[in-house]
Amino acid sequence: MRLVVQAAPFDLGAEANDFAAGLRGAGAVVTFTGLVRDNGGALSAMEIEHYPGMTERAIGKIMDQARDRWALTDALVIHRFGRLLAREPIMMVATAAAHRADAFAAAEFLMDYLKSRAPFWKKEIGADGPSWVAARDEDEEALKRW
Amino acid sequence: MRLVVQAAPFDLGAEANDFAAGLRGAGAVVTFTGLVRDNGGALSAMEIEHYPGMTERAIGKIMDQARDRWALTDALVIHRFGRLLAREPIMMVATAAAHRADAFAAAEFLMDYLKSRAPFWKKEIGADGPSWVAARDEDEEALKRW
Amino acid sequence: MIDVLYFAWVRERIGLPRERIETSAPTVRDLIAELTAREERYELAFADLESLRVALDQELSSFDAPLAGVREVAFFPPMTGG
Amino acid sequence: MIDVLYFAWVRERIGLPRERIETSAPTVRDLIAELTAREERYELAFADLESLRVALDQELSSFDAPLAGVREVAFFPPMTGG
Repeated sequence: MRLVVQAAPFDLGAEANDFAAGLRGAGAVVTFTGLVRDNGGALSAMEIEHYPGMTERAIGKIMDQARDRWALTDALVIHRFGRLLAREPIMMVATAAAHRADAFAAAEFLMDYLKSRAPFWKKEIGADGPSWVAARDEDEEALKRW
Repeated sequence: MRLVVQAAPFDLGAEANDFAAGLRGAGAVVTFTGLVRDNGGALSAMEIEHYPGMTERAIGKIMDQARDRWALTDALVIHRFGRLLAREPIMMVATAAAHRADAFAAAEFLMDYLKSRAPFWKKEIGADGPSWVAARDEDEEALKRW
Repeated sequence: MIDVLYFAWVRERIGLPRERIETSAPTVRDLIAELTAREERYELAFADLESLRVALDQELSSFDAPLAGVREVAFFPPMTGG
Repeated sequence: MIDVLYFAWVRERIGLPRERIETSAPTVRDLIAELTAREERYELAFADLESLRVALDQELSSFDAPLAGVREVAFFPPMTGG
């Protein structure tokens, strides 16, 4: 299990290959990558603030829970902070398991918790100036299924 | 939308990057990769037989259904046939959408249908010789949720 | 004349991947009856229809489907892709 | 003395990311009352507790949690990671 919190961009393909290369006994690998949306060119950048220290604690705890609940071969979380440009990757989750059901469930679980329980705050910088992204009710709702 | 049925190995990372590079307006990318399991070295290879022609029709139809059901920015399916070595990728699905729920649901839908409705047959070549992989009841069961 | 294709262990039991068959069987089930009457290897391959699937012109179908107008029939075990 | 941290629009409204505060407030809610009594910018930041979250020593907590032994209090809006 590996957790990286960084300002620098990362390469989705290189990270996916690194993750897969280290696996033994896995039959299923799921990745999720979040990208800065370019709403028809309206959104030019994003700024992500985070709470250093708590970020690592919160995500580490979520990853431990995922490992306890599903038969995972491995898991990876990368999350960026700072200034991001449109279409850049914001974050990535990868999970590996013998069977696909475990890999999918763990990836969705990690995403649902990262959305609402990891201390990151997104500010969109669009044509109308900057604005903090509001938490969505459906993201809070999504936690209830676990 | 792109569908590739090939004997040659493919590079998960390169395919994931190619897929992500072509996207506009996507906030979420999900990939699933199936690997030949190395059960502690017991499984040395796999042979996959397929039904040329029907394979492309069946997968094309499944991809059309996914596009009708979810708001997808793009989708990709790569599936190999022929002889594969342990830990090599067997197949890959990638989906992109504005929001993660659509990308995850479409990827799981595509996987569930590929497992039981695309004309591929796997033969495991292990220490005890070759044997056809039996269809799993839970894979048939998984189709009922869609 | 109809093309009949076999895949996976069905192909292995029958011993060939495809053949052209002269038949006037009205349904898939009738075609299977004709084939199993021919030789033991067909009887062996078609012993348990529960564990078989059939495609007509590359579309999954049922054993009671009519063969009129069909050019290609394929028999195989449940798929195991993905 | 306790470290108080602010993030996102809470930080922007209060105008600083962190400060050390001398307080004997028994709970988070009491600390908020002390701060809002001080200056308008705190009143503005803490106007709607429904839209705020609090972490005590980097663990999500509740506004009624006791502050005894706590070294770090953080206030922020609902998280929007992922």
